[in-house]
Amino acid sequence: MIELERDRVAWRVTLDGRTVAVDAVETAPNTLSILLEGQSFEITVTPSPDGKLKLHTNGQEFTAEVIDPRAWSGRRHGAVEAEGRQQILAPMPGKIVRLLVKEGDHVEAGQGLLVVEAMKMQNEIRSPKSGVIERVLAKEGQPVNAGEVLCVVA
Amino acid sequence: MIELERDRVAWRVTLDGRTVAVDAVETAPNTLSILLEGQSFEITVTPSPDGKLKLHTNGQEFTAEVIDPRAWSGRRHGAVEAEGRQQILAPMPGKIVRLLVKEGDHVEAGQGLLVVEAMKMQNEIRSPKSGVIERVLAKEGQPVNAGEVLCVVA
Amino acid sequence: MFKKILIANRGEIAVRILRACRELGIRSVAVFSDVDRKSLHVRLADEAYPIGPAPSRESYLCIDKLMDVARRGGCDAVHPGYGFLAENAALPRACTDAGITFIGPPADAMESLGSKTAGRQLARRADVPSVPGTNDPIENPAEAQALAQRMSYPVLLKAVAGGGGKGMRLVHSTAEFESAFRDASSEAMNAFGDDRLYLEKYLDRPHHVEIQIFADAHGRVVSLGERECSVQRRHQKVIEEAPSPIVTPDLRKKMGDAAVRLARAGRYVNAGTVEFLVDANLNFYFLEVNTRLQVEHPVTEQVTGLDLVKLQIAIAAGHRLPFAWESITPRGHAMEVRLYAEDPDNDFFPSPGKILSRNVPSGPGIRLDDGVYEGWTVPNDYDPLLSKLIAWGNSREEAIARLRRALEEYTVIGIKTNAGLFRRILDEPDFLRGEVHTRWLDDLLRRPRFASSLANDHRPGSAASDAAAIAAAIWQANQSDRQASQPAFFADQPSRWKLEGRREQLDRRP
Amino acid sequence: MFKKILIANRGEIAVRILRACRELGIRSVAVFSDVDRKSLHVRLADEAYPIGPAPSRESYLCIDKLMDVARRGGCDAVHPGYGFLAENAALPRACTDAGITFIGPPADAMESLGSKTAGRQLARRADVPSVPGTNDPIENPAEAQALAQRMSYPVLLKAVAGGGGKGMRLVHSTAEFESAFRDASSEAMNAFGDDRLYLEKYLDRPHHVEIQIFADAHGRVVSLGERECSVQRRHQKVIEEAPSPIVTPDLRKKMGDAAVRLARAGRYVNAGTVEFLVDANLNFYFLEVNTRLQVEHPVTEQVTGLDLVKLQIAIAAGHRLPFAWESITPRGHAMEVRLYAEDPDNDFFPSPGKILSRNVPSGPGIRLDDGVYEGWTVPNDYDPLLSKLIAWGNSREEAIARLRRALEEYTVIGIKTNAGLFRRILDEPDFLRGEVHTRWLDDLLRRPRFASSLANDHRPGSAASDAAAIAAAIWQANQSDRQASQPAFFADQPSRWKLEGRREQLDRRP
Repeated sequence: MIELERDRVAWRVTLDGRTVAVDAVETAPNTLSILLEGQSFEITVTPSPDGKLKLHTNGQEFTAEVIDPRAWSGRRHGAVEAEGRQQILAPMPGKIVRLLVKEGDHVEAGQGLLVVEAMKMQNEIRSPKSGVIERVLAKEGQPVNAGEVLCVVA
Repeated sequence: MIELERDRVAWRVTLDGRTVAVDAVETAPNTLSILLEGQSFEITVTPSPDGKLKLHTNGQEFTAEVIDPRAWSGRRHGAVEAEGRQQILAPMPGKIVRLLVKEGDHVEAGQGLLVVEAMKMQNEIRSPKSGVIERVLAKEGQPVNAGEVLCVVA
Repeated sequence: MFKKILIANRGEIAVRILRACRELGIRSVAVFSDVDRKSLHVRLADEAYPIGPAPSRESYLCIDKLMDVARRGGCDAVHPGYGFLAENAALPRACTDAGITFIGPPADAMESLGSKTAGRQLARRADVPSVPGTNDPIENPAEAQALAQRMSYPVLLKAVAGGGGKGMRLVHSTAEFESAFRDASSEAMNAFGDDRLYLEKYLDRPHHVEIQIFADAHGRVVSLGERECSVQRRHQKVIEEAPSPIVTPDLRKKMGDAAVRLARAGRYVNAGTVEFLVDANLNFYFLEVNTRLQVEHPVTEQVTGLDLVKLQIAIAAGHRLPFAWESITPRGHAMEVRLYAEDPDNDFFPSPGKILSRNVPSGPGIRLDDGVYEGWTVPNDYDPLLSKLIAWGNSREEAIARLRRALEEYTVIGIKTNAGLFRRILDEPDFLRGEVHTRWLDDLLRRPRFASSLANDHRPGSAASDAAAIAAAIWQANQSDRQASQPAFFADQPSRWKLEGRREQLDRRP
Repeated sequence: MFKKILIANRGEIAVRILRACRELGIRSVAVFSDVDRKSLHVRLADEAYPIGPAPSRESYLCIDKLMDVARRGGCDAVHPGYGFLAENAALPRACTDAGITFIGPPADAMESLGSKTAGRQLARRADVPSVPGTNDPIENPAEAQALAQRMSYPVLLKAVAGGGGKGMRLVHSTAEFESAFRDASSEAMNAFGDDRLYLEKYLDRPHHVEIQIFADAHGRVVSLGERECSVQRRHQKVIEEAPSPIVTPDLRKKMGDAAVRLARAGRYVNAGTVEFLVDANLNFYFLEVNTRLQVEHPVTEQVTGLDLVKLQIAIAAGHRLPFAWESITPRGHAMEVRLYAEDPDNDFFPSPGKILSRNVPSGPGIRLDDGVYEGWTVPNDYDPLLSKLIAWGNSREEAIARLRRALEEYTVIGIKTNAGLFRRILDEPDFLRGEVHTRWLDDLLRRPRFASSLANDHRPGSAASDAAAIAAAIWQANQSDRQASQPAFFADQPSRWKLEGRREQLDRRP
């Protein structure tokens, strides 16, 4: 699991829960220079028709698939906030592995609400707005179907 | 004097009145491959702040200034035609060296009307529309000022 | 010396030849088909003329069109490169008719040495050993069995009408001979309607070693040493080197002498290559003569210091080979890889397309014979050779280290290439020991990738794999930002967000 | 051997060193200032760490920061490259303190050979001739006149406090001496408030010739032959070659022996260069020692086949120089030009900026030691050396022909370079004859461009000039179309229009 966070100039990256120092710059189209805790990698990215990415570095080739959790919550947070009462829906079939909030909690936009596991990957579902948790319908360990309401932020 | 004419894919070029076979393609930004009667030139073009162009080919450097006569007639012909009665004005101070039409002639859009010499360069002034030459005010050998009416196409 | 040379070719070899012309002060005339107007050889030549549509039989193979350009352009010589018309005797004949010099052997020598059967006959006369066997069909199986005994097993029984391995049997001993003969003939009959067989000595894991010869028009013939070209994919050379790791000074002299004898026997003039198979006991067997410049000529250039294209031009102009060249001693070691636009995930099928961006290696010991450039679209119509990458080193080890280093620096965006194949080969212990044979690479490619030795940092979970995963996530995030074109996500104000990548899905490819 | 080497430099030399590391299987650690994050050396290194802001005194010259990176990264050696800290004895001392090997001479040898005055003293002891003269001020003009007589005219009178030619007089004969002395002293007094003069032998049009030496830690010192570096712009080398066109085998041996004696006297270890001036009579005079790898080391590499950076690393690791190296014979001829981001129209003032696109030369005999790439922005903060282009040939003529050919292929869009200067130099008859001296290029640049010999196709009205004019007109037309974004002017339908260019205004530039 890789989590990215961008501040003014750099990326902060969490790799399997461990924060790592990453300095990434684009040196040519589809070419990134990555300094990962000092180690320098020149990585070229080639998108495949199937949506996967081919990655070359120093003569090695890797294939990766990136699943963007922003697509799950239906919007990109950090931009304008959603308005009004928001139902949080399960973006795909999976299992609730962790609840991060309880009813009555105050949450900020972008704050994690719960973690869904799907296709062996854990994905955090975050709040589309700041507000109060009106209701939590999901339970830890519970399987969910796509579109099922997990909680409500008001 | 260089005149260019573009048909569907290629340029037709007149060099001091002689038509030359030119095959020009862009191989990179600001880089042209020119086949001039078979001779191959790879030419890089660097615009200067003063509007002149620096040209490099095979280690030789040239400087050129291109004056676009389309700017003179106030519009680009070959696109939509101008409508209504058109006064043809002298685009800059110079001398009328040749009249190509006389009153009553029918002209096509883009057809040459007269030739003005300025800064030792001869520039053909062309008709912005098809129509009839209503009046010719310019005379061969006559100096003209910028903005002076040379002829009228109706 | 010539004033203007027509280069009847395209791609990297046309570029190679026009560079030699320019260095000699000779004007170069390129030709191009409709899809090659923007090719590198057209950009770099002194003159260039169109010769028709993309299919080579309507352009690069049209002798009439070429001779027309040569005449119109006032060329006094024609260089054919390799491929296309390089070994077609009609081109030197057309040149002779037009009073233009052909840079290559005379038409007669091309025919007498260039054809496989004529070459073998000449080899026999010149006392150059060929792979032993009966080139004529076997009339009498018992006689053939006796011959097999004399040649010593293993031997190959091959269908006269054959191909693709049908009607072919490897025979290890005299006891197997009769039944193998029966099986092979009936298989040949079924496959081709012709049950005739012939016999050939089976060479177990032979090396492909070739001798570069040069002959001037005044009777002087020299050998410039050998090239090892055993790394082949389906009989197509992919890595070549000089000198060969298996050739001893004694063998070098013997093979060089044999090649020179053969060239003399064929009244050969200009550059040629005599190809041999060499077995584990260092016996060598004549295979064929290539009556032209080889793709792999740069490795000989790097170790001898000679410019073979300039030599070809000088000889065609009637110059004598200087005496000193016989005493040329190779220095160090050179190795070439052929970079192709090929898809390694799809059985190396040609993969043309637009080169969006690339980094080419440079620095000490690195030579790139380039035929392409960034922004160019590799056309669908020809051999997809992009460039040849050649490394020179003081030793074979240094040449390999430099080649590996250069391959790490080489990146291309937009098309697929076979560069990864070379990185894999250069890690193989067999290759590093020089213990390869003409079927070695085909065998290697049948083995699963993970069985081969890997440096630690190739494994999933390594830093390289982490970096690749991170790059994928960042690339995707940047991409999404660009597509969304939401300025809020650009760097103007801190924007916190997360993107999760499935690192489990990150697997390493060959 | 070392496991990890810190490269305390940037640009092409950092790339050169990390390539050697990679070929040796040693990890390379780069450092970078804030403006160098995207530099080629950072992209290609195994590891890279930031060391502060752009000004080099806050980054590349900070020994503390470098040693900190070396320690943090677990480096066991430091390579300084050239420039920056390469000849600062504080760096080897800091390395010793940190228990890290410095790849270069010991601090003491650096000081005793590296300083001009200490080097001259050592040279005197080692019986190596320096430019004759009085390094101490002249007390007695009559005595000085007698000395001038002994040194033989012409001599130079120079102000002790001087600089910029003030208080300097060239004296051709004893008759001129007295008045010259008077004039020079009064000029010196006016200019510097100090009328003291000293005397130096005037070398008329001397060649700059330098000897590459290598010394191991076991007492072995060898010469790898000379480099000719007389083509200088304001004392800055711009073209270097090996061997020197004026050095005879006898002179080579004498100069090599002198350089080795000097290195021994200074207890020198690792790579060093002993610089000499050579006069028309092939007398040579010691100038100074450069206690580091030179910018121009590739020309020695190309003719000897040795990798000097790998040799430096091996010697630093305590390896012995193999005996065989003393008998190394150079092969062919190599020539290097230093490609700078400079504006030739503005007195070669540095001209940094973004490299929008470029074509780099390749092919036989061409080596590019590259420090930049397309898309990169050359920063304002450092020496604007982009790349070194090196050509090798069997003869000096071939090396020049290849260099000229490579320079024709080299194009850069976005920044100005000094490439045209080399094209001009390579056309100069003096240069082609090897008859250049240290002031030759400065003289040449004072001469008007049109006075020099030109090939016919350089002249206005030539095909090249026509093609350039046509390109200008077409470029402008395309540009106008793009700016207007009027689809009617694109190729979809034939659009007739004309564009006139003032060909009279087309003039050729240097």
